[in-house]
Amino acid sequence: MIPELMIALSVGAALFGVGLYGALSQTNLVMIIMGVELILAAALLNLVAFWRYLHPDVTAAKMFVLIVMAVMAVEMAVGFGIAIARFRSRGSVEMEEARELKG
Amino acid sequence: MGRDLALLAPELTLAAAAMLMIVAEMFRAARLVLAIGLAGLAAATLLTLPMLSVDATVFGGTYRIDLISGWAKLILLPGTALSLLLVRAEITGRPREGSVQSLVVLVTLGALMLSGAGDMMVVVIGVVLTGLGSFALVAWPRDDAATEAAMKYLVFGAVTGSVMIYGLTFWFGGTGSTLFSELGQLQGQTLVTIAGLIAIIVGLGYKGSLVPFHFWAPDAYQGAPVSIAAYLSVITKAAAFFAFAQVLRDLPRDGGWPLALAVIAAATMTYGYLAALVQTNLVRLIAYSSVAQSGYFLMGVVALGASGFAVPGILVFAAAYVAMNLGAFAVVLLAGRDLGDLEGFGRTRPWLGAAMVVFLLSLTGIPPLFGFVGKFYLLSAAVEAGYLWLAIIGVLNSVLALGVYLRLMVPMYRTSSTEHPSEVGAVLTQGTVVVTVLATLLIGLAAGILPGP
Amino acid sequence: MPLLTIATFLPILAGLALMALPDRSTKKAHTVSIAATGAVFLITLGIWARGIVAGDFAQVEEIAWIPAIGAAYRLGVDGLSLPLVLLTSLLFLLSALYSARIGERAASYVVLMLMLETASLGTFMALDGLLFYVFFEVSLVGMYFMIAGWGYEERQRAALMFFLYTLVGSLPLLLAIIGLYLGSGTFDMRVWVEGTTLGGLPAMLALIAMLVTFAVKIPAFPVHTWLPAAHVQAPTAGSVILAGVMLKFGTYGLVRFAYQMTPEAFAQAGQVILAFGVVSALYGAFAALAQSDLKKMIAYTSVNHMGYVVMGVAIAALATEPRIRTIALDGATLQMVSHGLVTGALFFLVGMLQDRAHTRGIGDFGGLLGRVPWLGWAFILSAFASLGLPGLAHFPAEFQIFLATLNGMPWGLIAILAIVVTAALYLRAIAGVFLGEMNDKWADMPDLDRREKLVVLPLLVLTVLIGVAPGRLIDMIHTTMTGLGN
Amino acid sequence: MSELTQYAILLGLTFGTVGLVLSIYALARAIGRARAEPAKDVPATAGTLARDPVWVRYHAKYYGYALLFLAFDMEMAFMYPWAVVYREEGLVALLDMGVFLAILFLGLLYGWSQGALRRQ
Amino acid sequence: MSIAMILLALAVGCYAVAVLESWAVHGRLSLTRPATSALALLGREQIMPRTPDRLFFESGPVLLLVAGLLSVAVIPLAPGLIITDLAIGALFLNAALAYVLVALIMAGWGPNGAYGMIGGWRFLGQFIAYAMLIVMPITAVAMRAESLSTTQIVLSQAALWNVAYQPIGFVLFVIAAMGVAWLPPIDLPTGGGDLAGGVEAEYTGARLAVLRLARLVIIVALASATVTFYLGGWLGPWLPGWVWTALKTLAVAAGMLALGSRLPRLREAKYLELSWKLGITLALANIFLVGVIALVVPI
Repeated sequence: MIPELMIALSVGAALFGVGLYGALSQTNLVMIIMGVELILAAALLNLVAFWRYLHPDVTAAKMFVLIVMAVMAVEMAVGFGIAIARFRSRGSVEMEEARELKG
Repeated sequence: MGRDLALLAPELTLAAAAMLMIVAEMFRAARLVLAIGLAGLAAATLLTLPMLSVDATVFGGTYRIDLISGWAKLILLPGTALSLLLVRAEITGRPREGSVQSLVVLVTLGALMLSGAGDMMVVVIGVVLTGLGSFALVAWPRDDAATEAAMKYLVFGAVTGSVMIYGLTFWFGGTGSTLFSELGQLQGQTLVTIAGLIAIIVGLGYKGSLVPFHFWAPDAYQGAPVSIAAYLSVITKAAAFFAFAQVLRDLPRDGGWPLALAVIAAATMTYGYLAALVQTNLVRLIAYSSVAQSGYFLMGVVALGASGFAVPGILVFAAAYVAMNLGAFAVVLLAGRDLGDLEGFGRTRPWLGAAMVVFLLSLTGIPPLFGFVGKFYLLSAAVEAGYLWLAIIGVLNSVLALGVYLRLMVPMYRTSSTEHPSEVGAVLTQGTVVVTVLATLLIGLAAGILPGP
Repeated sequence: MPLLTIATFLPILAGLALMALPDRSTKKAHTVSIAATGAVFLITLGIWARGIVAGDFAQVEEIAWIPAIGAAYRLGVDGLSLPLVLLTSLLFLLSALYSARIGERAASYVVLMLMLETASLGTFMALDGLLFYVFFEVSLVGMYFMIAGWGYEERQRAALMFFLYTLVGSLPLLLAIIGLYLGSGTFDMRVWVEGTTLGGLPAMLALIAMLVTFAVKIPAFPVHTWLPAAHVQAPTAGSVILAGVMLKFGTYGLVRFAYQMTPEAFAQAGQVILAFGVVSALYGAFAALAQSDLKKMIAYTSVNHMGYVVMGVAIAALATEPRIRTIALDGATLQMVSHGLVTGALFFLVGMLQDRAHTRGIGDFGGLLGRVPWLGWAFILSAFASLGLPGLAHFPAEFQIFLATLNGMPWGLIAILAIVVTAALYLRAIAGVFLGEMNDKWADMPDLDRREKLVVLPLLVLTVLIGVAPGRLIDMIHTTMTGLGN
Repeated sequence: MSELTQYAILLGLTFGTVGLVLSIYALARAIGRARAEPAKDVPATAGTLARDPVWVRYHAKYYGYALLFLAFDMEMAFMYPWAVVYREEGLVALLDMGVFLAILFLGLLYGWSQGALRRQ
Repeated sequence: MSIAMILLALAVGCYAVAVLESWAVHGRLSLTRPATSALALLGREQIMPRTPDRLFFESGPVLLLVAGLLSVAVIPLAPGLIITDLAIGALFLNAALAYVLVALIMAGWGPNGAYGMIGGWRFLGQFIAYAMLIVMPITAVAMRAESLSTTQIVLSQAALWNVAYQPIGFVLFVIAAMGVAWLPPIDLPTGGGDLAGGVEAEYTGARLAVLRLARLVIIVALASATVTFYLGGWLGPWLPGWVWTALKTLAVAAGMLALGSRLPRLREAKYLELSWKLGITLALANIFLVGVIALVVPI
């Protein structure tokens, strides 16, 4: 196995771990979205690493990267849109306070 | 290029319709928005009909025009049209009605992408397109419940979606291609296979509300307007299973994934019905019941590649599910969101009550209703794939299902003083009920028109 | 002329027509009901007249339905199903006549009734596995709503119990059907009854699934507990249909599916099945003895009579000699018909009694024979038939079953004890209700009117006829059973 | 110059900048130190001290724009590669991007019509 | 070698811009003024506001300076006279400039003072207004050059400068550049009179000096970027390339400064509205026009 690839993948895995932990442990919507962005960053790193070290001729990887970036952006946009709506109706974007719906 | 565009005619039509709807919404012409949407859906459906027997790919194999995507269109487009009517009935004249309508159509576009996906990127786009649109739809009323529902829905969606993307990168690493048709190359790379598979299960499982990724579903359905809940519960969910079919049918069956999915399927059905048994909110109850229905869908997924019934099973059950669940939600729209609202409903509104009974029996899987045909296909698929135990669990869960649905049926025929006044937009809702009830009753009998193994 | 199809779908079409009518008055509803069931009865007589053939199904009607999976609309009759078809159409006609005084939501009642008739006829005549299952389940839904809507005091609970039990029971059949289908690639029951579709473990699993389903439906001990509740709470016509027709789904299925489609597995499990039959027969009899409610008592005797049928089929599977098999199967089939007629009559009579007295307790009556002789003598005749008196309907059937048992599995004869118990309980009931000191409360109880006589008499006549001269019927049954015996 | 060297130079530039700043600070410190006097460190708030930290909510009245901005900014990720190969691809590229931009622009118009471009 | 020359040129440029700015503000041309005020700033005492966010407070100015220097790094002074000739130079410039926003928000947030914070947030609004107008015109430029390398972009203008080829883009870019460097009339974060200095309000002494220096670097970077993208970079007759670049850069800087001092300050909402409703539309039209021209004319 190519050592550089392993390093990149390890960094990616670390980013993923941090992101997932953040997304699962944070209670603030904005912080959760930040965790999600970290996970996506890990995905980006993986993609680029695989492309660079294993499949340098595959252009699809670059397109995938662009698409993932777009996903990051729109997810953030909609996330903040909803955060604002929530803020206006409730004054807080804490998940802990979201307990109205249950059964 | 020209051929690709011709094959994509339904999708392009729908996209154009969605754009026009947005334009019309700019002029606050809600009726026009609805008209354009319905016309676009109808046109797209008609354009699909001659393409049912096509088996091709476009754009370098990234998008498939095949049996699954063809039938997906036939199922999802009319389902969306009915949803539009329900939306219209529920929120006529409220602010941004047209925006909701346009979003519904856009989400359906995403659902179509999911059902035709031949490439990881298309799946990602499909998941995001359906997801983001859905969040906005749920948040539309902007009150406490809706924003809470949207927030939960979003958090789950964002986390699962990104985990899915991360996992998919490993499949890319393993095959050197983003195409699903190349997944056969994963033969032997167990670790890579599993990584991507977990990702797919997480991402699409969330969309299809499989246990344990279902937590958002009851909350989102409850917080959203009923018509939106109805829409989300059928269209995005069906699309998730079409996507499952597209992705996993090329994956070698040796990774042990059928077994893992089978376990999830069993857990999903059982948990869904058990949770539904204790609900008192009608929307939540149906939400949990639709979680359980996801488990049945998954039986088809489990059998992919091992049984000729798998793909037709998913398609047929999806068609049935769209009809009966939409119908049930339409009745809820007329009856009320609480279980108590059904008290005596069958006596004061006999026809609607009878329709509800039909939907519920169909959801249970009583022949000759449509739901039975779907379940039959799925059970056959599971048995043929060697998952007899799963089929048995599926059958046993029909019993739980009956318990759940009888909780709705029995009070409907109790005498009570609850008033059931007809509401605004009742005509459209009733129209939807009529269409769905006819589909539930008749298509089951005319199952010959459906795809077979 | 596709008589089978016409007979099957005429009732439901009549029902739909009734729903479409602008004026759905009680009178019109019952007119439609009687006319439709009457027409169906005549048509089934026509089917009878056309006759059946040995060793195969006759009058087969087939249209493609779901060609993709080899399911088709297939109907046909043979010596097993034709008697049951005739019984069905007759009982429905009589029920329609009897029900003509029901005023509460009559149109809905009639529609349900007609739907049930379609489902019942379809179940007996279907030659396609999927179609069979469809009719089988539809009957369930129809009966649920009939009990829940027009039953007595605890109808909701009874209906629910009935529904849950039989639905749970019927689901294994679905798996068995799937197994048979996957084994043969078609839903054609004519292929399945060759008995070679499945073998080994799959066959045994399928058999167990089918036995669960049919045991619930028959009902055999220990899954019979829905039956007393459902029978007691159902409206009279419902009880008649339930006992007379729908219990036969179980025994019919036992022969058609379990016995014919998985013969080897059935033979292997024969002893167990026989044991269940014997226990059911005995249990039914003793449980009936313990009842003070007339309707419940008759319901339990159904368990007893159906136990004999199970015994007959089990003996047929166990017996080595073709002759004994044929006798056992003939007896079992005849028992189904006889039970339909006799129990039908008994339920009608109890219903009539209840209409007059609004009670069903044996202890509440006394000495009624003098007051209502028609009712009394009709009941006594039916009761004697039910306990198996020679010269009445049950005798030839039970005689053949016991004869076969004697030759095949003599230990099964302990079931004869049940006959004694049955005799005792009927005599007790007759003594309690019709003999002895008259209760003044019923001093002005009217006797049967013309409509009621019209309902009961045909059954009594047939009871006697089958008891005295069962030849024609047995010949018909025999035509097919000889083939099955080999 | 290889790519890696180029980025190494940029990194060096960054560190150099930081070093420059630090040396400026050192110089300033060499010249003289601040005398500790009370109330000198009050932030510029017309003399009155805020009770809480000022890091509280600031009403971002432009969030409607911000959401649109995200969409448009993302679009640029697609446009740069496209721009580079534009002349090679010719008319098809123009049409492709035309459709893309038309949809994007539609989004802008929609946001406009819904009041996203209004002072909130 | 070239790095040192460019940094030297940058230093000179910064000083020149500082002179120009003081001329634009005070109306008197004085060559020594920037030097004296720099010395004065260094000599003045540094006050740390109470309860600051220390990390943000300290790193804001540094980051701003880094952002400015990194953007300069991809600007060619003459053929070969460039710090790093990246293949994606224009994109890198964009990326570097994005940190201006981050730096200013940090600087505004850090001191825990109301004016600074409002200044920082205002700049976020301003950023949303100008950001698209930086990148979209650059896209059009890249379309013509078929490259994102700044050297290639200059070379592509040999036949005709982009200012003539895509004048709309030029105007938009200059306006946006003024936004990036918060030059009047869009100097919202510092806001002259109404915010008591905005993000600069709490900075004193050497820190303020760094902050001001960084801004000068950014002005130079943007002016030279304008020159590179639209005014043919080093291209010009008779004189050596680097002289042309320097002259053009100073001219553009002077123009931007002069323009600003003549106009009333723009409210953030107005700026946003203008740039989204008018600016984006024009930028898209610009891209489309350039696309059509590029298809028709092979230059």
